[in-house]
Amino acid sequence: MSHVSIQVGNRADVHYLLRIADACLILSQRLGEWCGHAPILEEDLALSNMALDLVGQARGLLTRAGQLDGQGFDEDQLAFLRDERQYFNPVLMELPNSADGAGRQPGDFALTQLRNFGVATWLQLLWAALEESRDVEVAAIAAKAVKEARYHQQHAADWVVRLGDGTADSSARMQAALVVLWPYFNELFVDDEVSTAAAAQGLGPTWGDLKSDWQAQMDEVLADAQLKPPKPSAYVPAGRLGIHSEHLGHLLAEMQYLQRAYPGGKW
Amino acid sequence: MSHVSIQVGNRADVHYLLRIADACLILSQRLGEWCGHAPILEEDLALSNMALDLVGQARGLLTRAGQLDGQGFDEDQLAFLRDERQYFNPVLMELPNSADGAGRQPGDFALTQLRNFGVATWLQLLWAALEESRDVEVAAIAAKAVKEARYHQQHAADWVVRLGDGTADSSARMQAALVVLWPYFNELFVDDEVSTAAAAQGLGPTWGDLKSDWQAQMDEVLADAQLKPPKPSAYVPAGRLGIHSEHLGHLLAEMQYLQRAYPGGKW
Amino acid sequence: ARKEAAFEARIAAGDFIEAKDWMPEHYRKTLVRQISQHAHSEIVGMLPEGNWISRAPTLKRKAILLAKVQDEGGHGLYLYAAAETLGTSRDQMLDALHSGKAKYSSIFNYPTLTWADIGVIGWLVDGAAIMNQVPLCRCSFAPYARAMIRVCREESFHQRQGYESLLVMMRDGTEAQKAMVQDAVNRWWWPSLMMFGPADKDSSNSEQSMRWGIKRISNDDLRQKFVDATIPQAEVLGVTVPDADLKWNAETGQYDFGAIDWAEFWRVVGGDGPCNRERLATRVKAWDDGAWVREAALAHAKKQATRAQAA
Amino acid sequence: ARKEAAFEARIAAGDFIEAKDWMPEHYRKTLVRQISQHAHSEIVGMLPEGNWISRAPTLKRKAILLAKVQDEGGHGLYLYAAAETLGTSRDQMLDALHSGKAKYSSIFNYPTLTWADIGVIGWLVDGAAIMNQVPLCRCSFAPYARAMIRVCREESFHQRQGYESLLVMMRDGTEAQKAMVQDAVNRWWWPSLMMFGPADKDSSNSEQSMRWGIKRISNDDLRQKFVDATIPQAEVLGVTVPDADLKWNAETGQYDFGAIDWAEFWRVVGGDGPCNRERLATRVKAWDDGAWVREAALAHAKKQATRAQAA
Repeated sequence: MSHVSIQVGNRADVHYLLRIADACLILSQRLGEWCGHAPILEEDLALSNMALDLVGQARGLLTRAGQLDGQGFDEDQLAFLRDERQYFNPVLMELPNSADGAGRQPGDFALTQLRNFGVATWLQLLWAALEESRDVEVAAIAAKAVKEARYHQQHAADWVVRLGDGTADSSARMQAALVVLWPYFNELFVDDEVSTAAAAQGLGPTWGDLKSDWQAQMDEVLADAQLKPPKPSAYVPAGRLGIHSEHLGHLLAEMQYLQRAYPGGKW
Repeated sequence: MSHVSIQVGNRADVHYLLRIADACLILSQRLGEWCGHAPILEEDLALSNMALDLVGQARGLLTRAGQLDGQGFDEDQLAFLRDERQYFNPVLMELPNSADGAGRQPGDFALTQLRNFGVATWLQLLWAALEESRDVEVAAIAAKAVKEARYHQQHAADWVVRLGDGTADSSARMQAALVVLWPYFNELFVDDEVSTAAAAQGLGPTWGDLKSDWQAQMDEVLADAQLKPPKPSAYVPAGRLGIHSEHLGHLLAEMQYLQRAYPGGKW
Repeated sequence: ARKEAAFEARIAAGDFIEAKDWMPEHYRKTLVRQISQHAHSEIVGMLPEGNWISRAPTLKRKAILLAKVQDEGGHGLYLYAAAETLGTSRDQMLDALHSGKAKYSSIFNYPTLTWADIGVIGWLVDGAAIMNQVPLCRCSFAPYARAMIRVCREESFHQRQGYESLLVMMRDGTEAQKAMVQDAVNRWWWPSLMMFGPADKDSSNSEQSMRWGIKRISNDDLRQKFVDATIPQAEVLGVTVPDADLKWNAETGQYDFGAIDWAEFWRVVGGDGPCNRERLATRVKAWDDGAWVREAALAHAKKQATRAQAA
Repeated sequence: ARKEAAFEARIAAGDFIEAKDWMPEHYRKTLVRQISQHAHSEIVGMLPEGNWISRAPTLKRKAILLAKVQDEGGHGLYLYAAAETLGTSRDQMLDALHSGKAKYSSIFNYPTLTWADIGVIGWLVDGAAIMNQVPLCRCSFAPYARAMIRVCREESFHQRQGYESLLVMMRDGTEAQKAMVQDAVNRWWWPSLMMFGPADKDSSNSEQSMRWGIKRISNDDLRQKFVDATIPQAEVLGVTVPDADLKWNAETGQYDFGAIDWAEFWRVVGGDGPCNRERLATRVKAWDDGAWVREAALAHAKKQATRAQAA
């Protein structure tokens, strides 16, 4: 495998799939940071397990995106050899595990679980819709992934409720995490030509299609957790256009290091 | 500039100089992390300034080491294209700015100043000795650097005393930092064939030559700071042999990223 | 009122006001607001650049960046000092920053995504800052004017360094590097134009400031000057700016340029930019986490004073 | 004493002891110490491997590593559960770990410096662990024996995966990769041999444990078995082990090998290894930083219980 940076083409279906694949990949990277640092051993397991499921989902979609892109890129080239501006995950996924951006480990468990809940709720709806994709490979990936996402959603929901309706301290931490993450959720549902084209060709739903169900499930759990949704924010991140936060570059420097430093390596 | 990893040869003089150059380079990298995160603006300036001085010292020595190595490596190839096991700084320099290894920013100011004091005391003695080096290039670098190191030492000593003899809290933090760093200071003074060869050829002092002066200056400031030297530790790190802590790899992944990701780039 | 008239006369005569001189309360407040905002911008501005210190691609570029960020901290220091001559304290000013009452330049609410951003910030952002600041060297309040003379000299140096680093990449770099530079220009161009503030017709504070000699040239005039100075530099560099409406107007001898997205401007100024929350949170965290250090320094100084008295 | 005699008779007859059965206090204590130490090793062992999750070189390797580390956490879970059948609690055991009273395997006080370390840990460290643990599948205490059967099955899988990843690098990799593998073997070889514990003549706990059927094979015998099994694998791989004295002994049908640096062994066991302080500090920090989470979970469970009662 060469080590030189690659660039994907402009096909809407490729970008649509990469937006999902990168969401899984980058969140997986963040969750892996918890390994060995969680508040209880069961969560070391659960967070690693979720990271593992997300890597699996990313692999399937990256492979499929590479096929559609037609330049012969495999999952690893796509995962490790793009430049930052060619990653298309929503910014939400790349935010550090703690709100103030400081501290790789252990991070803020409240923010981690709340993000997991928001993302798993979104992915669970998305995978369910993708099961109907005209692209049979995507549909097959979705059929497996939807079960994983349901489990992730349930697990994270339990924590959101437990912490939101736990002690005064835990509730305050959850509410603070909600304020931090709220504007980043915006990005999940913003449509553009990529998602409308995908919908038109039967590849998958528009992002906007998932919004009302997501909102309903979110509202229900936040209510159970006694958390108040903050006021809407006018900030809409543009990670799906490759415009990220300052955090992604640091994450990629680590993630890509071996591929970059050992050109031609076999692993 | 090519992007493939390089390896220096086995000349003792090259290794001797790289051990010093890498010490400056890696500590500079750590100090740069404080920029914008210090407890007072004056320290944002002071820590950046010290980082800058250390980069300058590293550049001079890397260039000289590259000449002696004779493979045509320049300062940037040596700084950015070696693999981890080819960096020869004492482990002390690569430790994160906070004792528990977590949290890039802002880090532990007590540990940062105590390390700065220990290192500047060592460098100030080392540069003074290197002014007498038979290698005129090294002597010239040392003549400039010794003034910088004296200033760094004084500045850090002021903080060690201020914090050690400040509040009960600051004193406890300094004492905790001292316990953490103590075993890592060991490595500064361990001789082997590299340093004895350097001394024999008049390149510079053995590491052990500097120990008693270092200890005396350290003891004096620790006494002023009302800090108690911990019991000696039997652990002797071996960073100078390229055996590092788990922290250096992460630091290098960031530091080398652009050189690795943009092969052939001109900067 | 007699004092006020005398003051106005001095201003009208082009006199400089010193800190010890009498001045109207509103003049004082306007200056404190502007100087502290400027100081805050310098220290918040250390963050987007500081983000690349660990990843600078060569040791020379790392040294230049460290020196630059240090200069910015230095600007912060003497701007705070200039504001202090007006009877406020650095702690009060920082308090206003941390509580969200005081502003800093909105440009720093954009992220630095690639190394080319560092060069482009030097070229465009420092370039726009200089354009704004050069007239301040003739500001009616002398301590501010003196500080600005030093700031402008250093900023010009930074601007040239930023431009030079881009030139190296565009002339001698790889295709990937050139693309990186163009991408950075695309992202920073419009925010740089916004640095001159709202259009003159929407600028509330400008008129009084002009009359008092705090501000010497209007926002729109400065913006036009900036565009006219910068486009030829872009051409030398071999980059384009992301404005389809940009063209040379032979009649006016200036560049016409497209409409600024004022909705974005007000959104980011209002708190909903990409990095607003994080920049402030970072500064607050640095301050809060450093409280024990400041307390210890004070405690030690007191102990020393007591010992000196006892001796 | 009659109970003790009956117990000894059961052990002698090769019977398995269940948690509900009577057992001598010293037998119970020995098992709690050994099983909890084993559990602690699993969770501390997640750290050196976890260190490479973010940098795994391919997605497949990342997935394998995540799965492996997760398995180790799982081993920790059911080993803690096995120890709990002996009347201790997980919190008590963790307390002993965090306060430094309980030990964990000293091998995890060495750092993982390169990616090849991950493969070598799978091959040598898991290999040595399996050699130690297979006899424990016949341990006289049944819950521990059952746990070890599952642990050994998964460890064998990890060992093969580790070896396979090294094989790929040695067969198909670049020179730089091959050098990385050899370097990792050089660093992990001796610490792996130390995993079998002190030489039999210096092993204080062994004799009683052998008699009770907790331990079935001596340290030195296990170490020899490990060397004999591993050297042929090294040859297939194309790496050497850093032991000038290693050679095949046709007479004994075993490999003779060089002297172990017991001073290093005792130094690292005694706390002065490269990572001792950090490993423990990391675990303590994770536990302390997570206190609020555990408290919240408890508080929520109580609220739920109260509500259920009220309903």
